[in-house]
Amino acid sequence: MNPAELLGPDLSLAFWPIVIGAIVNSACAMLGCYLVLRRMSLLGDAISHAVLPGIVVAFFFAGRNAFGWLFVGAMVMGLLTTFLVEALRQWGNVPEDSAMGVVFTALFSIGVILLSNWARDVHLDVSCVMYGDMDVATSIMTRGFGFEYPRVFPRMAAALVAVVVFLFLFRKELKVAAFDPALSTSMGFSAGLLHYLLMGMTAVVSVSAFEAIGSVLAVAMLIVPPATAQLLTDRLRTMLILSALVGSLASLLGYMLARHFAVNSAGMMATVAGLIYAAAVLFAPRYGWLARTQRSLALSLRIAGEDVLARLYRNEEASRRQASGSAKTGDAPAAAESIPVMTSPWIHRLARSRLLHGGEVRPAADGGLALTDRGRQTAESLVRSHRLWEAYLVQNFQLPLDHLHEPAERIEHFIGPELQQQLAESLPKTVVDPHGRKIPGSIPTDDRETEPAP
Amino acid sequence: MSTPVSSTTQNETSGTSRSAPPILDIHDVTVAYHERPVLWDVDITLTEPRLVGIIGPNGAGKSTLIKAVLGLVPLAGGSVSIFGGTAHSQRRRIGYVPQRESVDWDFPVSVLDVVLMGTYGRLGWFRRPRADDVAWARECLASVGMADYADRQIGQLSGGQQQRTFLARALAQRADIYFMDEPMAGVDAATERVVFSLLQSLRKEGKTVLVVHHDLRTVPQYFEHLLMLNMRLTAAGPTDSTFTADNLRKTYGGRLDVLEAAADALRRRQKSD
Amino acid sequence: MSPSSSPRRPGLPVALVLIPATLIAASAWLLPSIAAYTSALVSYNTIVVLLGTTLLGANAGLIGTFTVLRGRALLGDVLAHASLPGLPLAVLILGRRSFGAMLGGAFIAGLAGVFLLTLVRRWTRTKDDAAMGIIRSVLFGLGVVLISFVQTRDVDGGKAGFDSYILGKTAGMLAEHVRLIAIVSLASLSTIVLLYKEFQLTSFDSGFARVQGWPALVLDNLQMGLVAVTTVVALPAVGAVLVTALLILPGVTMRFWTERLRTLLLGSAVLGAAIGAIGSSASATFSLLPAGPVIVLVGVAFFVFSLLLAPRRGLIARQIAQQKFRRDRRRRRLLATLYELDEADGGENDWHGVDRIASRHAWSPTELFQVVTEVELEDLIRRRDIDGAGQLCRLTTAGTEHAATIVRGFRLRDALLDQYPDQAVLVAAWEPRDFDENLPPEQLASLEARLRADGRLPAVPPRAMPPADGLEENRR
Amino acid sequence: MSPAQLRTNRSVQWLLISVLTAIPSGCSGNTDGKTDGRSHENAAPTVVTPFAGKHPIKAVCTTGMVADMVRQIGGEHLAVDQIMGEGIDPHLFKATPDVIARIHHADVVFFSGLHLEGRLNELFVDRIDGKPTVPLTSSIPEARLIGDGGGGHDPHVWFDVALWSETAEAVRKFLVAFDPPHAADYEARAKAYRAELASLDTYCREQIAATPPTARALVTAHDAFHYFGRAYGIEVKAIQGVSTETEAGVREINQLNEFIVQRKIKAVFIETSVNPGGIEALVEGCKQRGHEVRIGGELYSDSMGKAGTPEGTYPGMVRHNVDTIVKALR
Repeated sequence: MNPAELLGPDLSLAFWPIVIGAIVNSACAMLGCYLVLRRMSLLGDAISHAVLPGIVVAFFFAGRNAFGWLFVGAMVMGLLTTFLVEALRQWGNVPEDSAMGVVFTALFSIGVILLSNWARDVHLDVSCVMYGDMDVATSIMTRGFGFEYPRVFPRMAAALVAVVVFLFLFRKELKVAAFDPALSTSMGFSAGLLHYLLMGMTAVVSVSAFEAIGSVLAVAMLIVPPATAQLLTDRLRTMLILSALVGSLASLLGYMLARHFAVNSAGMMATVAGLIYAAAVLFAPRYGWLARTQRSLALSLRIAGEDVLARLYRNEEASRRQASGSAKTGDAPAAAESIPVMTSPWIHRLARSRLLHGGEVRPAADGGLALTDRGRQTAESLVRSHRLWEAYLVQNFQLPLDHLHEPAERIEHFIGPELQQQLAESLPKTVVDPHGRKIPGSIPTDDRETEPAP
Repeated sequence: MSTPVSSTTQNETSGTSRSAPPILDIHDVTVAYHERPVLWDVDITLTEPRLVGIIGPNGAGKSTLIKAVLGLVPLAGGSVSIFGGTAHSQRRRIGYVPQRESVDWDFPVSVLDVVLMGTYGRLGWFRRPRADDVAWARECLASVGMADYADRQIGQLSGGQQQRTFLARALAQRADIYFMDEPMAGVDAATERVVFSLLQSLRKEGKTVLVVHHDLRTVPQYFEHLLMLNMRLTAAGPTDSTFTADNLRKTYGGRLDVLEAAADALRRRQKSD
Repeated sequence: MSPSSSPRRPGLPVALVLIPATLIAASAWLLPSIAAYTSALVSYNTIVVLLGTTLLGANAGLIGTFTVLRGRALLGDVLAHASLPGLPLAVLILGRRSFGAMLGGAFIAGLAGVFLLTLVRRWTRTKDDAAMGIIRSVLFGLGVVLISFVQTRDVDGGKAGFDSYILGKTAGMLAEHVRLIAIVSLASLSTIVLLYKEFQLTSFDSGFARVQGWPALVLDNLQMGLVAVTTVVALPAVGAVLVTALLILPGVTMRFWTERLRTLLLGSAVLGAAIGAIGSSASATFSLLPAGPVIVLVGVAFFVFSLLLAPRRGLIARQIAQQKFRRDRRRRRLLATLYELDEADGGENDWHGVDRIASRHAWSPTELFQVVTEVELEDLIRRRDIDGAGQLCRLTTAGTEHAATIVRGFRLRDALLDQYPDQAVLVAAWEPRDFDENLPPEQLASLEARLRADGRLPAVPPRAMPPADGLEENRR
Repeated sequence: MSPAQLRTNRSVQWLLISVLTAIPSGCSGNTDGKTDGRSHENAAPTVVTPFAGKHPIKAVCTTGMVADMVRQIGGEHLAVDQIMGEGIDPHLFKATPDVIARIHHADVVFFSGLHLEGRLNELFVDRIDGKPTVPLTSSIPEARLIGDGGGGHDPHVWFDVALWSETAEAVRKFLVAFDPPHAADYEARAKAYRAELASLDTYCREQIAATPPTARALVTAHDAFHYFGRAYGIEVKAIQGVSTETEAGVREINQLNEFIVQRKIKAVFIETSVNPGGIEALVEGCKQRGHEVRIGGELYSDSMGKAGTPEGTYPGMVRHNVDTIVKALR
């Protein structure tokens, strides 16, 4: 029984490529996190070239179909590459990327020379012997334990399990070694050994991935998902999980698109991974470009709206004072200038419509706007913050009067209820702001979420 | 919360007419890295050549301020003008001493090559430094006591010597205003003395020098004007009136170790005058 | 290593480099006549390959130096893979397979790679090597997709084997390839000669460069553009692996030999040319030696040789320097201990047990034997075997003087550190006679006065200044 | 991390490594568990269950040569679906999901065999879903194959027309067993097609014989024409080996130049689906030595011409190759 059949005739063919793709992609993606963090992202690329001599030698000693030996030959070369790169880096203090370049070009050249000498008449096409193709590899089926599955499935599953176990077992040490090798050595275990283990694991997994999904996709999976995850999070643990998810998503989407456009699925998965990375660059919640612009837009909208409310409140206050005959001119009309984020006319129109919609203002008789009760409450708390801050400035910084308004105007948007509380406590007896205007006493139950003071 | 403070005391401005543009005018500068505000509404105006110390706790944005003024870091808000123009338009008159860690000291260049880089700004495209540029570079090297290290690869220098090389490079720029990012961090006493005497001579030649400094003990002795920074300008003005315990507390918050250092600096100053 | 910067007549170095280069490049056009002239000695193909690989080696060595220094050594390999989608695209657009169109496609894809790389570097927090990795693998994946797409379309002139089609084999190099490489070499050489100081500054300290008003990003892109041009032009001639190798090997190898950027650039160009020439002639003389890989291995041979044997930066040189430093320290320790033992016994030289000294400093027997024989050869001590196990040794008069200066140096340093603790960094590496040269006179006098007061100042006759210790050169 | 913990970790580390290395070498491309009684890798299926599905039989063929053979013998009873189109090199063929689907849904797969189709070969040989797969080269006695000094056989059998007509036997035998009702048709069509190939073989032999003996040499970029040389008595030289990874030395190019100039060979040849790989360099090299040699034309090596054109069929392709060679070398 082939589990794929459960999906019905046309989807059954899609089951195994996606599953195996997801498995191998996540194994490579998780290992790739450490490579990217240690600035050795191109190691996968180096290994994909360096395995040639291993294959040629294994081919001539073990013959064509002793496939296991070709795999061992390739893996030996992978391990040799990581060892040589590390040796050059430590003893020859050659920078990492140059060391990788020297090592893999040298090994590849040795491979070509051997191939050109021994294999002139032999039909050994390395690109198809070693670098499997996703579509083909996942459809070579075998039967075991009562149901059919692709021959590469057990090996790839084992590779994934090994990676997960390895990363889990050494998560502390790997984390420290990745970020601060000196510290890890001082803590009693040698970063060197761990580094070799990690590189060895990378060599083994990438070589087995070459055979299953081809070097094109394997190398991509060692770099692109980790880089994408790095954009989305700062914590290593989430980075590993996200990286595996991106790898699996690339497998799913990539295969579907490849089926639709009848193109090579390994190549499409790599391309899709690239698109996911681009999407992360644009839409990442914190560092994404879109998120940043969206957030500053929202900020300026809120500030513009609050300025309108404050002005309306002051106008009401002024008219009330005129009625009671004690007009005071000190409080200059609030300048429309708000925090230098995005200040433009359409912001104000937008802000005004939001206020109308939010029920904080209502159209007044003379075509302007007037505060609703809720609006008045917000405005009152705003003006209270403003005046408390001005009082605080005077008390602590002995600033001349004309220096008070502008900074307070800016700060008022960011003073939440608790800060207002603290300000009030630090100015116990003041009820009137430096300009002699009454500080609105009541502390409204403000629904504005607390704004972090700058 | 900006407190625009003009470094000139009230009577001075009335004396000179305000025709010449201020040497340095930082207006409402705000810098934010990934939504974390690093500098908030900083206002600084320098109209007279001054030896200015920029102090404040770690992460206060001291070197960010310099980088923002020089245009190396994007401003989230506000504006900067040097001698009335932008940093780029006045680039010939600006000297810069970056932090030592910002450079790969294994790079294959000699000490003289590094100092010569200071003259590149005036040379313009394609033209190579000429004999008189080399002579000027050697002169700058001599003024920092590094004359006989000219041909040594920079990787073989000690921390202090590397710092002096950067200093000589800034001198080679023949600038009118210098921005120095912790020139005296982690250097030996001899180098610190050389740097200080250099600052003095620059000041005598009527140049303005802004120095990010971390060692509070030497602040009163080194600088005549202070900018105290902690994400916002907590205090600014002549050292005598600004370097007060109250301002320090406001700038450094309650951290004891820093206050101790400041306290003994104050005691030493009271003893000397 | 290089002579101190000679008075700089701007014209000379430019002429020195440009004229021979133009001659070599011009020879690409004179190929037919050169071949005719030398066809008796060497076949035409050998000359083509020889000239092509020499020019490519020089050019790749030259611009490769900057990519190695900037930590982008694998840029060549990245751009070679990134140019793959250009091939099927060109064939799709053109409708048939034409070599020129594919080269154009590869070039545009390569430049697109450089552009994307700059975009990623500027707008994201992804580091350089990961950014290059992404560009390489995503564009290569796209290339494979397009190839498998073209396979199903009916395009005449064959559709498969794209990736092998653009990756030329060095032995099959054509005069046309050599001319292309010559043009690119001349262009990149003159760019680097003209913009030498700009590239030097932006590579070393891009912050400072931007403050001086230089468009650091533009210069950076220009550098990467040169690599893209060289890679794409060389791909059909020699293939991706040889280009990558020639971009890295000369720069990395020369770095072992020089500390100057100018010598490094010139050396890399010359070494690159030499690697190309030697490799291709080897492939021409010995049988079954593919040209490309042989050139790479010749380059690697140079690299390994320099890695081991280069003076100062080479592995062996550094080991020797370390050994020498340790030996000198032991030598000084021995003399100082003997002097202090004499001082304790009231000042005249008498015999002291060698093993006691060794145990005091925890030296192994071999270390002890080595330092004692060395010092004895310098006629600074006398040795006498006593019938039981063990030996005695005694300072000679010359030995005493020499030891006095060493001990004086130690004690001055200790005194200095007591008074000025923060001087430690500078003083730690000073030799005994540095104190006399570098310390301000009044400071030296006060230290000596303090030592004389508690009777620990060794009497040092003025003329007996010890020979400069060998470690002058790399004193940190 | 106390040292004790370190030791346990270390032992776990070695356990991990050994597990990982053991897995791959365990299972290699084995052929046990096959249902169709295949003796060795390149053998034809001996146990064939007669076709019960709806005619025409859906037959997937890999290269153009295979498809042409199967069309000729199968006639209208088979719907032939050729997955490697014109101009595609079987070694560098990039599979796609729909190719895999076509293979999966086909009733029978005919492929060339001897590893010409790379990894697809493994897919056909190791099928476990009961669908028959027929390697055409299975009916050629091993003695007549070139190669296997240890590196496997040279799969380019179709250059020797007589040898390639042997593969008709494999197709006929299978179809007769697989679709007994139309056995007579298949027998007749096979006999007719083999006759046509026989006359084609003599035609090639005569044409090549007509070329001047000294200049009778075929110089190409890739070493794929051994069977052609052996069958029709023409010397075969190539710049680099069969696989695209191999690379020639400059000395080999010079030796080939020497060979062409001395033997006064008038033309060298490039292949449709593969990189010219130094052939142009040979032409330039000889020109310098005063011997005018030109590129005699494009030979079809691993793939055939565009469908519908004479070169789109196997006889057309062979005739094109022979005519190009003879015209250029005369």
